[in-house]
This record gives sequence, structure tokens and C-alpha cells, in this order.
Amino acid sequence: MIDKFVSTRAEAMAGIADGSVILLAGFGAGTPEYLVAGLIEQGAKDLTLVVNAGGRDDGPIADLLASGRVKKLICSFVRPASVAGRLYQAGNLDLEIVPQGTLAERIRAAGAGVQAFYTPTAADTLLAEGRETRVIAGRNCLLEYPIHGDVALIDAWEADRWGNLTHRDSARNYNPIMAMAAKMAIVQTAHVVPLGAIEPANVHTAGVFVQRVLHVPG
Amino acid sequence: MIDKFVSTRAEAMAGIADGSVILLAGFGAGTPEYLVAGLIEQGAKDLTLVVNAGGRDDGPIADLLASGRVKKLICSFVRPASVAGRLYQAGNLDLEIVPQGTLAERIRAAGAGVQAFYTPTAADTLLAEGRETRVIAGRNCLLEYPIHGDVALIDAWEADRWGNLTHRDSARNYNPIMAMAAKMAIVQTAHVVPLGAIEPANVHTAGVFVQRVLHVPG
Amino acid sequence: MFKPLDRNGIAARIARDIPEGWFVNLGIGIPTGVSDFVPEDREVIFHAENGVIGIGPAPAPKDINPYLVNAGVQHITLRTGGAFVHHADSFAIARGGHLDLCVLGAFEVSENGDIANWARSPDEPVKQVGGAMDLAVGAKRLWVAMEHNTKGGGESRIRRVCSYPLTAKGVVRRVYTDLAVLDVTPAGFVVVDMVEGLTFEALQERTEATLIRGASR
Amino acid sequence: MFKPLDRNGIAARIARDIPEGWFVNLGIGIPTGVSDFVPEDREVIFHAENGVIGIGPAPAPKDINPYLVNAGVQHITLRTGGAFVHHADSFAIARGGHLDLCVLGAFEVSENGDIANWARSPDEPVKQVGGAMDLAVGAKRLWVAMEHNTKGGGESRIRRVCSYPLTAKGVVRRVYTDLAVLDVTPAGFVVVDMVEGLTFEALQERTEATLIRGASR
Repeated sequence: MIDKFVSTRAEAMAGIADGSVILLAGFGAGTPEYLVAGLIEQGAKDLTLVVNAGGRDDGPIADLLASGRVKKLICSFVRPASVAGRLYQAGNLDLEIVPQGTLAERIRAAGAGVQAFYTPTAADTLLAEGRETRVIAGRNCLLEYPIHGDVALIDAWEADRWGNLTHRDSARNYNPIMAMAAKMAIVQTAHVVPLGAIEPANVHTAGVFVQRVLHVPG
Repeated sequence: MIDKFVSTRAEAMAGIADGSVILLAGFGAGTPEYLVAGLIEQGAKDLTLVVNAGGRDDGPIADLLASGRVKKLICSFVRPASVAGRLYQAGNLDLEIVPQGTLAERIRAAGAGVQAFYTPTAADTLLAEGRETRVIAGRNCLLEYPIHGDVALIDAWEADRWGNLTHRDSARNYNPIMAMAAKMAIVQTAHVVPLGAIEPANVHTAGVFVQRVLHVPG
Repeated sequence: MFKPLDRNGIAARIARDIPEGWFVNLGIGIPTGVSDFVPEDREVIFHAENGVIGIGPAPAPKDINPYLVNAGVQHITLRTGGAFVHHADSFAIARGGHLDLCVLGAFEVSENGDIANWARSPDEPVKQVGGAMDLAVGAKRLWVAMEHNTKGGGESRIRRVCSYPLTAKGVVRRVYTDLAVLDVTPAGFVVVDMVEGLTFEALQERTEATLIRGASR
Repeated sequence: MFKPLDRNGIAARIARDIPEGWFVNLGIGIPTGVSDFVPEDREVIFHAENGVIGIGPAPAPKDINPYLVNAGVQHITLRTGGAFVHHADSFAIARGGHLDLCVLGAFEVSENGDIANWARSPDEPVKQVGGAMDLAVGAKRLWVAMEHNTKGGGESRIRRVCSYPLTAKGVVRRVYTDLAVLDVTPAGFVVVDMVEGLTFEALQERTEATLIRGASR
């Protein structure tokens, strides 16, 4: 019987290696905060963190950055007055700024087996400096590569033992695409439901993309 | 008040120009057959038809091809013994064969604003002859371009007046991505539901991708 | 004598020009206020980058749903008929040309439609890009909402050429400022509208780029 | 004396090697039969290109659901826990490396793992590609199920080099034929298993490529 549930946070985070690329979902809502605390506890270091934004002075992203375990941050923006902003300006954090839609598309590309794609986003900006561009159908485009994760930290509203998930309201955001893009998608779910309880037509993230699920009642 | 419903098939098909690219959804299930009959009736010619496969000797795709209105067929396979196979062998139909996953991804790319992408699919095959390839991360890849539609013919199970849709079971297939990829997505729906009746988290094709809806009770 | 519009005034002026049925994304700053000025019975569908289609009015404090925020991470409601999608699908809407309109704030707009809205200098240590570059190139039409002149020096934000790093090239269709509404045309900025009491000459005085009189002026 | 496996025999042999928990796509032909030989209590999740995850057994005629077909357009059922996705998401599963296994039929397989399964000649007037090229390059592992020799001439389908147009290069991990199970290794085809009564020498005689004895032979 397939059963992707694990019973402890330590079990959920087991085996994350130093140097891993961590995809962290969430955008105001839908951040798996309990798993982020677990990652800090687990102790893997030299991580590359991929997340929508660099966070503020507190909260899970700030905590993870402040733990000193993150070597490189890939995100769409960083506030100068934030843990991330200060670490970067002090030379203690590598930073790759990616337009938010390109970030989402690069993550989706990793999940979908797309090896690279051209987008007009950022093609005529500073972010294109020194990079490969190409005019397609009259528009200047920038070549972008997929962002693969070793681990994705995922938030869900409901999960079954096959790892089928639903996400609540706008807490969906990066969760489905980050689960797709990582070798190991680790989920914290508010609710556990029996197999078949989620309508087959309304599964938001299919179990094929999920490796471990931890029940974290809300 | 936004209301995307039209009341007749003629109204649904109005304005389709000669030379249009028509995206026709469906794969065993989910083909909007009533709209295909409407397209034949409407009379637009020199069409490019984009569809999963070339069909057989009868059915909506065969009817459309037999009408003589299709100049070019883009699909993933054609049976030699079919209307499409015979038209092609007689020199009366242009044919572009695209691997099925690449076809789906090219359609999705058109809807998502991706200007081109690299895929390993078909890179080392006859289909790559004379085309641009590139080795990415050690894999030989083929450059593929989006397939934009002027019109998409879409099947739905439920629709509301904003054009939000659900699709039933495996009748979903190409419907959501073809709606995204066309300037004018025309939908035939089995059921009309009030706005709000489809759960916001479980809309399969959002109204932003839909232009006209015709109620065709099943 | 004339009175510049305040930020709400600019937002209200923009709202007047948005017809029923449009799908619209509103950037942070002045644009966010636009939705407040669209009458409830005019169905305009607002989109947020984080996957919300059909944003409704802000909730009363007691009705806050922690799972429902906009791209500025403010609590919102969902309109009847709204939908949720994931982040890549949400940006497919933005980048795939499905938004009838995006309204962004900006530092500067140039007469060929360039927009600069994410950095005041190429050397800024920390870049704050967000989703503006995606929206700017992807929406069917881009309008900019901003003050006509900078606060301190009173320098013109309506430029022959942008001096700040670009967000995107040649994409702005129209600019709404506290003084005027300007269309970006192949010939340059055309004045569509001005606040009452302002003359074309006085507007030109406050504008670095050369203005063109609109049909009604 | 030995008895070649029939098509069901090949399918059953493959089913033995599929562990619980794998996500599997089965091609048309012999592979389609594999699911019939996976015991019901072993949870293997079958995927179809048209967006079905978790295919169940064929329905009784009275239970046919016209909205539910597989990639061969046969009526199917959905297992409890199954899900539907659209075509691009379905091929994201196939192309993005999420299938533990794909089993395809083929005309030929070569010792470096090339597969030819879609055309018997480069000049075939009408091409029948379907989803095989996507599955062949995308799945974590590709197994092939086919007869060891051609029907008429008895020519070997296990080749040094494929003579038919390729579906994909260097992707086959293992071949199941009516005579043997062969692993594709950097050194060439290794014999993992043979039908009872068949000798290595007799198998080599029926095979164009040079075979290597497996550990147990």
C-alpha cells in the first residue's frame, strides 16, 4: 500500500544534503512554516534557496537566512531593509534576481522537462546584460533555463496517502509548480483525508509530484 | 453585466475568417462536435487545423477535412487509411506531424507567452532534419515555437456567464490549453450554471481565456 | 489657476476609462486604488500575480481570510465568479496577453513608451523587480499612473529618454499623472486631457518631453 | 526444446518486475496488457497521455463512461485516488521525468539503447508519431516489449544498429521479448533471463547484436 505520510518532522526532513537547492513555496499565504523550522533544525548548509521574495526581518524566510545555512538566494525581489538585504550587502549571500513570472515559468519548466525557453520579459533591461538574447517574431527575447530543486517545501490544505493535494484559496501560488520541479517534494498538510475524498477532477497537485507528507494541524 | 453566452450556433461561429488557424480540442472525448458542424456550415476556408490526430473515416475531424476547407493539418499522427491520410497522399493537404507532448507544450507556450523552447523530444529523429538543435545540460534538444490559434473550439461540461468552465473526466485533455492559446475561444457546454456555482478553486478553464459560450445540452 | 489631482484623483480618473468586461492587473501604489473607483455594477475583473482572478473589495476586519491575499500581501475578498490558479498559470495570464490592461506605477516614462519603475540607479545594491517586467511586456495595454514631476526638485517624469534602468521598452500606451492624461504615439506624447485650469503651455513647461496637442485641445 | 512466450506471457513477465508505488505509462500493443497482470493489492499507478492518472480495470459494458478513455481511446475506469489533468500537464508528467517507467512496443532496439517504433521507412508517406517520442526521452526508465524476431523472415529486432527511423537515441534500459529479458548496458545487451529450455547459444543465433551472459547465466 502506497503511504507517503511520515510521522515526525525529523523523518520528513531526513537526508537533505549540504548544498541542496531548496524550493520554498508561499506568497503571503501557503508557506510551509513548520517545515522551514524543520530544515533549520535538520542542519543542512550551503543551501540555494528559491523563493518568491527575500522576506523581511522576521518570519520563516528571515529565520532560514539568519541561520547562516543559505549560500545563495534566487527570488524576484529583496527589500534592502531585511535579513536578506543586509546579508547580501555585507557580502554574505549570493543573490540572483529573477522577474517573478520568469521565476514561476523556470520552475514550471523544470517540472515539465523544458530545457530552456525564450521570453521577452527582461530582455531589454539590466538583467539581460551579458546574456543570450534573440529576436523572435519581432520581439527581443531572453533565454532562460529551468530551476530544478533537490527539495521542495510545500504547503497543502488536504492530502491523501498517495500525496494528492488541495491548496486553499490563494495559498496555492507556487505550491503545485515547486512540487513538480523537485526530486523530493515534502508537504505539510493541514488536513489528512482518505484516498478518493479529493475529487479526481479537482486535485490541485497530483501525488505523482509528491514524495513525503506530514500532518501539521492548522 | 458580462455575458459570454450566445444563443445560436451561427452567432457562435460568426466572423471566422478564411485562412484562420483553428485549434480543435478533444481526444476520444471532449471534442466539441456541434461547433465543428457549425464551422463547416459557416464556410471559412483555407484553414489550418490543429488537433491531436487526423481522425478516421467518419466523425467530426473527417467531416471537416472532407469539406475541403482545410489547407494544412498540424497533429501528432495520421492513419494512412483515413480521410486525412488520403488527402495528404493525393497532395491535397499540407501536413505537419508534431510529437504529442511537443504539440501540447507548443499550444501551452502560445497561451503563456513563451516565444520558443527547447525540448529533447524528437531531437535525434527524422523530425529534426534541417531544424535548429542545441545541446543543453548534455542533452540534444530541438527548438520549438508556439502554436497560436485564431479560434479554438472547446468542449465543456459546465460554464457560467463569465466563461469559467469545468471539463468532465478525461474530456479535459486539450480544452484548457487550446482555450488559452487562441484569440477567440468558442465553447460548447453541456450545462449552464450560475456565476459562483463552480468552486473558485476548481475552475478548470478560467473565463479570462474564453470569449463565447453556446449551450448545447448533451 | 489649476489644482493637481491627488493620488485618489488619479486612480478615479483611470477608473473612468476602464470598460466593463476587461481583465485588469493593478500594480502597487496609485494603481491599487483604481478598483475602489470602479462602480460595483460595472463588472471589471481584477487579477493578482499570486493566482487570484476576480479580486473583490477589502474585507471587514472580522471577515479576514488568512488564505486570501493579493500580490501586495493585503487581505482581500474574492468576487462571485472568481477563480484561483497557481503561480505559473497566473503569469501565463499576464505574459500570454490575456490581460486587457495593466496599470503600473513608475519613476519615468519616455516618449517611445519605455517605462522605468524598479530601480533609481543601475548600481542600486539590492534589486526589487517583482512581477513588473512580466506585466509590462505581457499585457494587451499598459497604462502608467504617477505624479507628473518628482517631489523635491520638480523634475519631469515624462521624458524624452528614461534616465533610470528600464523595466521594459516601448510598451506604455498611456500615462495618467496628477496634471494630465498623455497617449504614447509614434509621434510622441499626445495630450488627451488636462486638469481644469491648466494650459497646454503650462503643462509643457513642466514636461521634459515635447508634447503634442490632442484633437480636443 | 523451448516455448516462446505469447503476448500475454511477455506482459505478465514485465508485470512481475514492477514494484508497488511506481507511476507507469503503458504504450499501445503488448504493453497495454501489462496492467492486467499486476495484482490488485499491489498499488501501481498507471498514467495515460490524455491526462488520466490512476487507470483502473476496463469497465463492464453497462458501466462505460463516455467521458473516460485512455490514450488508445479505449473505455477505462479510474482507481480511487486517481486524478485528471490537462494535456500539457499530462505531458509534463511524461517529459519532466515523473514516470518511474514507460513500457513501449518497438520494431527494433539497438545495443546502445536506441528505439525505433514509429515508421518502417524514412519514406513512409504518413507519419504516425503520437506520444512515443515524448515518453521515450522523458520517463525515468524505458522498457521495450516486443517479439524477438520479425514474423515473416525471422529477422532479429535486437540490433547492433537500428535500421528503421529512430524514436529516440540511447534511452532503452531493458527489453522483454518472447524469448528473453535483455538489459542495455554500456558493454551491450546483457541476458538477464531466458524462457525455459532456451540456451544462450540458441538465443544468440536468433539475435543480430552480440549478447553478453548475465551474472546468473
